Amino acid sequence: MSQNTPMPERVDQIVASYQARSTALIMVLQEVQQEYSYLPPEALQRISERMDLALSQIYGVATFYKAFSLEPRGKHLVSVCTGTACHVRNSQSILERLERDLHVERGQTSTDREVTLETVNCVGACALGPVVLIDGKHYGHLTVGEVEKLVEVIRQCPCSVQH
Amino acid sequence: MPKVNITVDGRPIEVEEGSYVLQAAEALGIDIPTLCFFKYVKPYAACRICVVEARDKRGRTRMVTACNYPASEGIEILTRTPRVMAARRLNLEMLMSRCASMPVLTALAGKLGIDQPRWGTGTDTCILCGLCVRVCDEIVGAQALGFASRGIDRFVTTPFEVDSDACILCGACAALCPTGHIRMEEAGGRDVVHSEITLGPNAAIAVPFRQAVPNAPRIDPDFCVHFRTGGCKVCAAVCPKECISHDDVERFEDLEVGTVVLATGYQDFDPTPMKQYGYGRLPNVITSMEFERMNNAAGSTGGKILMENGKEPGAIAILHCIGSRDQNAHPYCSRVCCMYALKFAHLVKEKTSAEVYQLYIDLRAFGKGYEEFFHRILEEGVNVIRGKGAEIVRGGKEYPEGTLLVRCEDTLAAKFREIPVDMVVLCTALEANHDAKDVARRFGISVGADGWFIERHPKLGPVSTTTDGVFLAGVCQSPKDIPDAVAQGSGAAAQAMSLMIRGEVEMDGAYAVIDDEVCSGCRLCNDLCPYSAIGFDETKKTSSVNPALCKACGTCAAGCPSGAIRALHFADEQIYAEIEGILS
Amino acid sequence: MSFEPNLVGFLCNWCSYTGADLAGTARVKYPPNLKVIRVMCSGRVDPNFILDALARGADGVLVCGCHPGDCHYVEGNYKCQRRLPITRMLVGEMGIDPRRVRLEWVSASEGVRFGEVVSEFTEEIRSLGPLALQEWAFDPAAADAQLAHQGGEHA
Amino acid sequence: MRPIASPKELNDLRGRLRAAHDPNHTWVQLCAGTGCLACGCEPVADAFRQKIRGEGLEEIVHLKLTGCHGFCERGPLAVIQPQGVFYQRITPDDVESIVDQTIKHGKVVTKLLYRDPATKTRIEKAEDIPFYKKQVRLVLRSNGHIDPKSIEDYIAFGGYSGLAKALTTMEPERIVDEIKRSRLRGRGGGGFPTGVKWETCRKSKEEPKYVICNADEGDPGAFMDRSVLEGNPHSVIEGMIIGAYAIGSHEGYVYVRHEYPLAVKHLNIALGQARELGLLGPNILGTGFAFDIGVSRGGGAFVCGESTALMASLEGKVGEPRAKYVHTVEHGLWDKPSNLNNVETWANVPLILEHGADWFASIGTEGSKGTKVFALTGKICNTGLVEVPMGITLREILHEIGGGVPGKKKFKAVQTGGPSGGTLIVETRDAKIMHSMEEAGEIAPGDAVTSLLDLPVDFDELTKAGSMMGSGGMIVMDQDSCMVDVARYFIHFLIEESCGKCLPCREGLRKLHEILERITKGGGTPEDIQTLQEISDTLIDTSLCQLGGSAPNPVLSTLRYFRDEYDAHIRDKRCPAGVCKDLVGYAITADCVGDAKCAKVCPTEAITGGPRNLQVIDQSKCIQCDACYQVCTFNAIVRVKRDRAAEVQVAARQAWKPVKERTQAEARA
Repeated sequence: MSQNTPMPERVDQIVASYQARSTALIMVLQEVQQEYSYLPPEALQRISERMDLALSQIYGVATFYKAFSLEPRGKHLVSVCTGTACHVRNSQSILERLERDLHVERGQTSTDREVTLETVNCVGACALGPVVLIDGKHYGHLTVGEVEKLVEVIRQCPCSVQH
Repeated sequence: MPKVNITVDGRPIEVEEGSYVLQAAEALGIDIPTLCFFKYVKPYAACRICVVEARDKRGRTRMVTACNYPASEGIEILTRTPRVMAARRLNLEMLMSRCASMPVLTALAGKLGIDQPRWGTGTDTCILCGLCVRVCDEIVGAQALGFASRGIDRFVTTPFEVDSDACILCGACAALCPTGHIRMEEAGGRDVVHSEITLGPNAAIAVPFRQAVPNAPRIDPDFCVHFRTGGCKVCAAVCPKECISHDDVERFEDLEVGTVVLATGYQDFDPTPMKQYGYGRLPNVITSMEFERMNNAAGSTGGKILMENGKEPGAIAILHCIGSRDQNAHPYCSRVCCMYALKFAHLVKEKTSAEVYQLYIDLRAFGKGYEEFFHRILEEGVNVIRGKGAEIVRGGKEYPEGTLLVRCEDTLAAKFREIPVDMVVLCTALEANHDAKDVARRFGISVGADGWFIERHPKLGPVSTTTDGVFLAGVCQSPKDIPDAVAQGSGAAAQAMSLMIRGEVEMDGAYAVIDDEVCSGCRLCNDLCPYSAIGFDETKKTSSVNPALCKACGTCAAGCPSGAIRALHFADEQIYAEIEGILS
Repeated sequence: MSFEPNLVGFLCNWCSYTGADLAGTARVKYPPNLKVIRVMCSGRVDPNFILDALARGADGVLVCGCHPGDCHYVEGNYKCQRRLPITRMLVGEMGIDPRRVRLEWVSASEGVRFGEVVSEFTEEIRSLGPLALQEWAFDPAAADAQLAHQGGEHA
Repeated sequence: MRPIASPKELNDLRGRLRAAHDPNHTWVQLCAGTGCLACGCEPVADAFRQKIRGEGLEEIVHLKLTGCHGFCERGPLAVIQPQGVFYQRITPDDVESIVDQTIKHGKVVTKLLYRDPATKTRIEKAEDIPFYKKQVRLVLRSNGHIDPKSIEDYIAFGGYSGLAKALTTMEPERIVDEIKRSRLRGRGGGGFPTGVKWETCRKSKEEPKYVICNADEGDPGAFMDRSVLEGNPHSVIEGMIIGAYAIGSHEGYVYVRHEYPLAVKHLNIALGQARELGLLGPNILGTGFAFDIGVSRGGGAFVCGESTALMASLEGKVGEPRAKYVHTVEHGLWDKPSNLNNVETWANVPLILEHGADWFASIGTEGSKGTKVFALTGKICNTGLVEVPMGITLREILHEIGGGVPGKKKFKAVQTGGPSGGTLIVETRDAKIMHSMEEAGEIAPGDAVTSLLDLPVDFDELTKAGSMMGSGGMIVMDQDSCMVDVARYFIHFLIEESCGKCLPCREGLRKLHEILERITKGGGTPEDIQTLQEISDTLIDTSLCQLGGSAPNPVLSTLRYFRDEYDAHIRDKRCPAGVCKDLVGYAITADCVGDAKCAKVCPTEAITGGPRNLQVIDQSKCIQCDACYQVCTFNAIVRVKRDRAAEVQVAARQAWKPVKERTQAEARA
């Protein structure tokens, strides 16, 4: 759907595509998250009206699931896999080094809105452990030393947020 | 639902299949501690404090939560095994390590035998029991609250942690919150006590006051949550006799009756317009009805005479004839004030050590034993001043804070006086109900200039009216005290009964008759009749006389421009014949 | 012998008729000229009755009722109080002296006053002299005859 | 594509498809599962396409992107058919030689063949490679062979014949019987007999009934369900249709994990194709049976793997579990009867229908029938997807199939079943472990100890030994993993994933983590062990759902087998595996050759020493970031007790000699 349709109409289109069934709430939120990389408050208000659901229930769902974020995400999304397989291959040291170099805590977005660093429990590429995703692209067999190189890749990676 | 037999701590009980084990234990008087259970919302089983051991027929035991474990045939419930107690204690200690030490937790700790929680206490005041969320959702139906986030960050909030416009300020969450984490507060930030909330959860259904007649609870639609959100109806669910229905609506009913006794009473004169007395402006200036209410044991002060600040007054002034015998208000004397004023004086003397000042114009103690009562009051040391209270002002700096000065002219001592008192009781006039005129017109009786209904005859017919079958009782006919009102009431009832007993109305032969052919429907006669005996038939467009009400005075016959009305026994031709006879 | 006025009186049953009765029992002296018609209430007195009485040779008509507020039928006398002045105006316009029609409030206990009223009214009518409307009363039969007679001339 | 109106039409179509398969054409079956995509199979595929177009071989050489072959360690990999040659670790440059030599002339490119580290010989065929030899691939049989995005491939490979047989020749009750006789048990980890579950759901009176596929697969390190959905979605769809017909349901849902976008894509394509062919929707195979499946993506919550939380999530609500006193087969989704099974369980159903219950029951052990797919990860040579018959021992899986622990490191433990419910399987005959078990009161001194590694993979056997089958994630750990840290990691994982509804789980996990964290930081006290035990018992007893109920398992099993490590942390403030940062100090030993690689990566320039000289770590600057330890190829950096680090470096200084002066033996040591 084109980017320029104003947000309220866009949300209505998404809700309508699910016939405003209240059970499709999570899917609707996922499409809004996909579109705007976060869930704007006005969108939740709109969904509450259109799907006749209490705003408190929607807010509960929006804050429960890790796939949703109420704050806008950074231009680049860096996901460090902290699944067990990667953990035993010391993904913890890579995560801590990324936090140091990118000056952003896990689960947060950098103040300059450039980078969002998040942890994910297993992306299913355990052979490559420890693995880091930058805007959806996998980087495997990492050691703490290579984190510096990784930070460069993040800086000049052209693609905007898509994951 | 089929019944099943289970045992709780070895004691057998028969319960409905699928009903929760907690209720069975309660029925047996066995106490199972709970934290997140509330009878009228669905069990949530989040606190796990109510865990018990359940042993099924095959002897397998497992730990289950009593609040939502369904009873099935033959299960044995053990509520106090070591394993159960250990689990409850540790769970509570873990909760206390996060939450501040609050009565609900320390009480439960005491019950479970924890004197010192292993990890001490924390700071949070929310124990995440979810009672608020569930009551707002299942009972109130406003769904203003909800859980947000998950795991150890889970907390209760309104969306986006800002004031929610779904909240209807009913205070149910605050009332139910076991720890006081949720408080009700005015926009200005002042804490609000539940009883003050207009929509307070103090039950929108209650007996209005102790002696209310009928002495039955009634629902106040302005405060009932159901009428705000369509939810709740807990009262209906709880009432064993199911006599609560929320869809009753006010409706008018037409009663076919032959006799009516009007006993519509009076209303209190509002002294506010009389600025000189400062009612509503000065503190502790109250009307006699308010003073009477204060003295009532079921009243707000439990019968004690107290000022607004809760202390006992040192001196009280009782001002007679406020709004009565007053050209600017009601010229008539309200008859009852003198005697209740004396009663007030007696009450003050009996209950407090306050000085009492009675300011009267003429003390009318006319009834049996009244005069003797007046003398007894004098002996009790009541200061009686013959002079109407003219004005009440605040005491100056020289008087203690809150003193009121009663300015009046003591006509016996021929002096102007300014009496410092702490409280002033205004004996306000009895005035006719604001809708007296409408009621009168509806019942075809007339109202005097002072608003009281007019009786058939001031001396000979005080309980009946010019309209047959309509009787008067009580103050609506004129101010009177209780003995007189009772007497009049009995009289009215007796006369009404006399009509009702006979079952039919005895009419004498004479009454007026309207000839439809001649009547032009000008309706001139309709207002002529003082007994509103002449009605108008919309379909035939002619007037007609109700013989039962017609007194045969003939006024209508004389007034009818087309001569359509014949007054039987005094018909026109009869009178003409008389004239012809005496002049021939 | 002086002119004896022929008076008609309409007395309301509850006050003036009882008052007249009291005057009688109290042996109150008053002229007998008044011939009385009892009506239940002064409100019953139809102005036509007064005109008919005058037309039939009454020299004066007296209407008596209860004092205002005392009426047994609450408002009957108020109605009479409104009708009588209009009747007197009507009578006046017909060339009859309005004083020949009088309205008085006599309560049941005012026997003496009733006597005075009748006496005073009789004297007043006596001073006005006979009304004797018959002379110039309209006789339809004569009028027809005269008309027929005149018709002949005009025809 | 016209909808198929009868089983006969389906067979005709299968016949036509098989006939169209020209035996002398060549197929390059390139693995395109998420694992291989991650290690770069896209460029390899492009290279193949260009090469085939360049050589004008489009007619006779076909590139087929298949699902996961299983051998992720060796990705990107491909099998050239019909020759059956297995090439691994293919780079775009190798494509040139593969096409020219193997495809054109049938010659093998030895460089790309798998070299067996033990025998050092090159192996041509996949089935001869040890990784595959011991496997019995039923659920994954067509994973490497068919294109997941083409229903024709699936049908050509025998797909939907089980469905046709079930719908047209069997009554629903008989299908339930068939599943019961096959003694198939739930692959989600619980091992509940599937037949019994179907029967209860079928018998419950309420309508409508739902059929649900749990593809949440929250356990980190487990990707079996993902590979099945990505590689062979139709097998799951067919299983669900059969299940729905047997139970009497007309509405099904697949609840897929948020982190599996590729699986959702392939599943939706497959559903579309199935509907187009009339194998799904209002009138399946012309039999009048109506059934359709909706795909619902999870929101990123591990707790939604639990059945009632999954159903809450399907209903669009917060994933909060509810008490299972009333089973979901009677009151599940929207309070209606719902039959929930795992992806692998559904994938087994068509096989049972096609080949019959007796065939299925012939595989596996007395208590556990059929095969089980495991995801072998962690410190293992052959990371990948392994499908083995029940009854095989863990030792065979780890060593013969998995190729043992890489890099001369000693095997320590393998964890199955993921964070909630997972327990450790260890070499119980190891002296230290036996001592720890004695201390924990598990065994009396001198008792015979059942070796867990030699236990057959079987629901009942493992549970009897205090371990558990689990969902299939199998994470191997070596000496470099600190067991206290592993316990802390699992508890931390569960704190983030707990729904927070019930008190024991929410507050208990917080407490457990506090204690374990304190121990890893050297603040542990002897009573902590007792407290950990008590809290674990309470969680197991009173938690509302299995997330909390089985959360203590990792703690309890690490306590049971590695009590000595806990004592080391508590008493000696020492982390034997050198993982717990606060207790560890980094020191450079005399083996240092002075290549200063460590100095380059050190973020705080704590390492000095100059080129070809003994490097030294300045303990005050070192932040224990582990960069130097990971980069040093000569194992010259050791992780010792914090206060001993300086001592080690002093000893190193005396013993250190420049490389040139070292004798041959010393250099090699």
